[in-house]
Amino acid sequence: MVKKVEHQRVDTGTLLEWYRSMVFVRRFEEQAERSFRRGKIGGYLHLYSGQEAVAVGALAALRDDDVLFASYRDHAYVLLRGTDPGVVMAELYGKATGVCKGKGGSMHLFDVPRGFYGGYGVVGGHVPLAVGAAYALRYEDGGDRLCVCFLGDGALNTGAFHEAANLAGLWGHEGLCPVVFVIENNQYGMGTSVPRSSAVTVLASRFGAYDIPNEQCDGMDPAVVYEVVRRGVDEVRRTGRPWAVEALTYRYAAHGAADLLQPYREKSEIEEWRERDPIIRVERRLREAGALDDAKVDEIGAEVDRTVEEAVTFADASPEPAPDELFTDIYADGEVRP
Amino acid sequence: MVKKVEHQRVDTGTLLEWYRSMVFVRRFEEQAERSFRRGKIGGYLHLYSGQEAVAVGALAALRDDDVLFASYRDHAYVLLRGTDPGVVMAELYGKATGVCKGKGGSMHLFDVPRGFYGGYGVVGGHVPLAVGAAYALRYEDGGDRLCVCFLGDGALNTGAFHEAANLAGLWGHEGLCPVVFVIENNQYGMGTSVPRSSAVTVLASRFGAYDIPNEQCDGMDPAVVYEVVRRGVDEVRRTGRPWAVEALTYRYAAHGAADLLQPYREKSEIEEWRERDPIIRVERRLREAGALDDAKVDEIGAEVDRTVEEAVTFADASPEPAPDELFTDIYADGEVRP
Amino acid sequence: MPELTYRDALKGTLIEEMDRDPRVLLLGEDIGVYGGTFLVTDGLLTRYGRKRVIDTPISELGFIGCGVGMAMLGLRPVIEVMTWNFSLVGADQIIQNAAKIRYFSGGQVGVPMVIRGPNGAGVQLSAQHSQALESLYGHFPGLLVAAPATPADARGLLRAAIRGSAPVIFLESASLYGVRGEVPAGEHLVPFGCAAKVREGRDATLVTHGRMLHLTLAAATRLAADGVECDVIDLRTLRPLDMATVADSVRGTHRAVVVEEQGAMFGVAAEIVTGIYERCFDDLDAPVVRVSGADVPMPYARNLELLAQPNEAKIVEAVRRTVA
Amino acid sequence: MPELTYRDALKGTLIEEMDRDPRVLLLGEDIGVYGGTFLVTDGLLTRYGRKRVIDTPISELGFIGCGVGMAMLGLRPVIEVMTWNFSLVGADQIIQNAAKIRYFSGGQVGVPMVIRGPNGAGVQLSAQHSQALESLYGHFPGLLVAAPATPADARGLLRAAIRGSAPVIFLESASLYGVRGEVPAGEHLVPFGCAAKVREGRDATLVTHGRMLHLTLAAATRLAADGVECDVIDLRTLRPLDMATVADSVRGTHRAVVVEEQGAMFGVAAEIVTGIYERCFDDLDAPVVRVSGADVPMPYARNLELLAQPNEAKIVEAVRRTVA
Ligand SMILES: Cc1ncc(C[n+]2csc(CCOP(=O)(O)OP(=O)(O)O)c2C)c(N)n1
Ligand SMILES: Cc1ncc(C[n+]2csc(CCOP(=O)(O)OP(=O)(O)O)c2C)c(N)n1
Ligand SMILES: [Mg+2]
Ligand SMILES: [Mg+2]
Repeated sequence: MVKKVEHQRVDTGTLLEWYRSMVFVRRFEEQAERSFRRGKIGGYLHLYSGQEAVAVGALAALRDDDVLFASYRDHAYVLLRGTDPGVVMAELYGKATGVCKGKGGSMHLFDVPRGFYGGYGVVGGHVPLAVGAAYALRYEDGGDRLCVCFLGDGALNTGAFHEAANLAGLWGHEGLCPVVFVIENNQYGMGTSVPRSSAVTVLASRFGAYDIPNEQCDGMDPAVVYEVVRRGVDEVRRTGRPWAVEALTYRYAAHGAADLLQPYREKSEIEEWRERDPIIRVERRLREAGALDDAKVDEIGAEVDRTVEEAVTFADASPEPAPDELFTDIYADGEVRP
Repeated sequence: MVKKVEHQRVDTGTLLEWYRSMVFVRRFEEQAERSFRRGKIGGYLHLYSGQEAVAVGALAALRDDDVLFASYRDHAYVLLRGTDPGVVMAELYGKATGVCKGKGGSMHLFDVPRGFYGGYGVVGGHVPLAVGAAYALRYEDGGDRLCVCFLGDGALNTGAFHEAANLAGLWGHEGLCPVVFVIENNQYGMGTSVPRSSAVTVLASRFGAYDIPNEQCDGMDPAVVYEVVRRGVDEVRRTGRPWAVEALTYRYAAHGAADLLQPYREKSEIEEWRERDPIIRVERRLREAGALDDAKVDEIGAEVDRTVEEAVTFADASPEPAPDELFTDIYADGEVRP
Repeated sequence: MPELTYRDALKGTLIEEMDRDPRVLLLGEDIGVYGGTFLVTDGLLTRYGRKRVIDTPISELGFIGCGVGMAMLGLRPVIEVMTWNFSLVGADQIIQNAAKIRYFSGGQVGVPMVIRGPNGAGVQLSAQHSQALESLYGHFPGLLVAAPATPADARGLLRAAIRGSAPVIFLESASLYGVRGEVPAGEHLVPFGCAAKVREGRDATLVTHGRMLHLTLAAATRLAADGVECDVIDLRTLRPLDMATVADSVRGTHRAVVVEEQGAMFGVAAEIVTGIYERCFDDLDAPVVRVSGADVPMPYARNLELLAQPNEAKIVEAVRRTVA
Repeated sequence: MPELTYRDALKGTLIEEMDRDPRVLLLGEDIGVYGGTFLVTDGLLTRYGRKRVIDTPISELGFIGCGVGMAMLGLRPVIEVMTWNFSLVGADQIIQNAAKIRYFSGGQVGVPMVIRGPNGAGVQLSAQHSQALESLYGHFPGLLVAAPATPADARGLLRAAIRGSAPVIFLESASLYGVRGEVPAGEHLVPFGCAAKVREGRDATLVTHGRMLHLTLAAATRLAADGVECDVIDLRTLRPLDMATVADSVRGTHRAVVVEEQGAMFGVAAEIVTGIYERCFDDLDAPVVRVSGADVPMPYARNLELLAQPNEAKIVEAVRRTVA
């Protein structure tokens, strides 16, 4: 579970935990890709590598009773909310022990007890859900929980986003829509760059059309993301009004693990962004602060690898879903007489 | 057919013709309502009364080879493009002589030879059509025709609008989308006022999110609408980029002729807007200019009434569609072997 | 039993369920200040306030999706679509989210939600406003589909829908809102998946639902006058679909006619006809006949519109053919 | 005849039609720079330029609607939906505008447009990405629906679709793009509404379309080994639906099995089964059997996904039951 910040100061200890979290997410994704290549994971697999600072910084600013919605690129959020890596990997493996019993897979992770209400596969389709969920959180008076909606740059071009954002703006006027929109602008929707898909390229600015306060921030530094999101979160919690942040970040891997060609971008562009890699940046900062040295780096790496290996072992050893699972969870038990 | 302006000056003669056009549209709608009450017209009937200045001013700024798309509140556009009032009334009457053979009715008027590509019943649903049509007009090089899309305030809250506006902005960057958006902000979408349906109330401002230049104007004065739209039209024709205007106007009648109650607004509000009635305003101006007196007013009224009566007579006398028309126009002739 | 209109049966049930359970709330276009296009929610804004009776912008995809999110967080939204035609812009939220979230979340969260409004043709509303969509939504597992034909069933099925735990497609009809009928008082509840035999006969089985029930009953009466007695079965819900009741009847009559408002191609009757043959192949003395709407976009002209729709005469004619 | 993959048959036909008619243009997500998710349009951006090969934002409702507007103005857009699952956000433009404009404009303007992309399940794409939607779109008059199963038909039907004057729902399959087959060269064109008898037999008629054809043919071969000879009919288009060819066959075999990828409830097979009984009631010696996908949202786990889908064994078993 990602380290929360005490008395709103990002001290070295916290930063070190975030470093560990980012390394963990990175290694988990690298392992997922290896498992995909070995045929252990099927379907679509969307890796988060490069974007770790966004999830780590944003989730650090949340409370455990806040709720989250995201797209199919959703591994990091559940891992950082504290879901056991084994049951996450087991879901990717399509096993009965998976967090969704193997029925959802990589794109549809859920951990409702931890407030993660799912990864969704239709671009933009989860945004209305998040807005409705936010309304529900203020439906009973006195509540101060909020809802965070992670969405990609491409999702802003969908009607679902537009209609939901307008509803959020309207309900926000009555203090009934505590939703935080976190746009992860990783520069591309599959092979289409932001300038080729959005008529305006400062995506945060689009929220002006819905009377939703918004800002842009560096999405490659968890401390920056945290500071910005924390301010936003405090405001949203207090006012019950929506707020949006566009985090400028980058996807290192192909859109999906199955995509081999990437004719839409230059290797050099990837290299440039890698120089701003959040893990390397935080590592450097921690070394300067004397909180990290080669030995510690290796130690953390080894620890994290062990966790990931254990997750794989668990997933591998887990059974497939029982055949009759095919027909369960379509309706609540007893809802429909067979 | 609405009078075009020579050498871009709205002289008294032109204004007089516009006055005549507005009176004509008003009387046509009043007759349509009477026919509806008598059961001659069925289904939904959406009257334009109060908004005449928008259609008259905007259409006066267009060329005969420009194309138009609109919602179901569409009588004025075809009448002002010069469609025979008889075939328009016949369509409302569901007769074989109707402009759409009686198959479309009030909400779906079309006069393709005059560039009117239809009235549409799904709110916002025609906006993508207009954007695609605009692209088609620039598809072959050298074209300088443009497309006008009339839409209501309520339509701006639909995903169809958002997705189409973003596409217009993008294609406009390449000079490939000569579309003019005319938002007829008549203050309500059925019973819902703009502040209760849109998070921002200056609707023109929404177009900023799509990099589309936009302005607001008084929609109760045809000369004002004309001046603003003419500037916009010149720009769009020259650049191939979209442009939007929000015309502030008002709907006098109920949303549809079938709606009896209007609990959402005060009679006094309707009265206030009626004081800005475009017909009365233009009449006053023409009287001041000595171009109009009681006699002339009566003469025009009588002329217009005669035209409307002839339309009714024609519609009444026209036959119903032949039964086999039920199965024609689903596909082009010969497209599908029975 | 009190006599109520279909409209008042719906409204009364909404009030009872909202009084009973504070988690029940309403969303839709013009359901509050305006009172609902068909006045089903008239007065409820004053009674329950803006938080529970939400007037929405014209954003079906948005507010249906918001309803899904509200339901996931424990509320019980009842959403009005002004007509089901407009649900097509919101279909993705119904089909991709509402119907499937319970499944792909491995049962972690459900979507207890009702989407209600008039389905099918009105009078001269032309092609975009005159569609019956039961087979479209009926196809997707995870959804439930109800189509009450009477005030009593409107009340009983709406209550079951609101108290249930699944997303429900609740298909009303503009032409039924004014229809009066006896309605059991109290906690009258009609479980999903139970068709009703509303008329007894031995010569043929007529199967239908929703608005078509009334035409079918009129036809049955007319036929009875000539000595042709029909079982008339009102399916009431299309998912679950109670084919057992239909099959029982057909085993007795050996003949069946299925009446639907939809066009025949991939319409609702095709599934029912197929289901009958799957259960009663050896019992049938004549082919099962479909009486369907014409396979055309609905025209505006009244004479064409009438030609396009099923009516008493067409049903009578079909039954005569099967019993001949 | 040259051997081509289904993908190259589609791509080659697009090239030929774009070379032939400058009004033909392509729209879709990642069809240009990226070359298309399934590489059907690979290289066409370089060949025809940005004006004719348009990479769109993620806006199905918007760009399908734009395609309708382009078609109304005389262009012939061929739109790629990355998969048909995503067409659900654009369904309103297809059902309310594309299908009906010719009708409610009284024939003043048509919508010559093709919407193409993979339909049905892939491998472990789970519930939101694994739907077969033929019955959903097949229901609406004004649309045409094609589902080519072979490279030859992909070529012939796509050409007919592009040259036609109606909006066409063109259903491909991710699992077919790599399939090779002989493809007639030149202006090979397959008219809509003509099913193909792809195998001759006397014992039973197997009716199917699209991806399922290959499983059905495999089953037929297996059955032949035990002396059960089947007519196999590939419908090729679902609207128009060539029931005459199906009925001819059933009159000879007296038995029929209909294979579909969709779940059975209100799926495509129900219409075909009903159509068979409407034409062949007295010819049938056994009930017509449906082999359908499971009536569930598609699960992710491979073992469950396989259980949910039709396969050779299920088809063989169904045929054995009917001929028993
Ligand atoms: C409505 C819809 N259209 C198309 C797709 C196919 N698709 C999957 S992901 C994706 C790109 C999304 O880009 P973005 O929102 O920026 O998220 P990212 O993948 O960059 O995290 C597309 C087009 C989809 N899932 N849903
Ligand atoms: C998608 C959709 N939802 C709901 C409706 C029902 N409806 C018809 S007109 C209308 C109001 C439209 O308001 P506006 O866009 O301002 O146009 P106006 O009627 O004021 O000219 C509504 C909600 C519809 N036709 N389409
Ligand atoms: Mg992106
Ligand atoms: Mg309005």
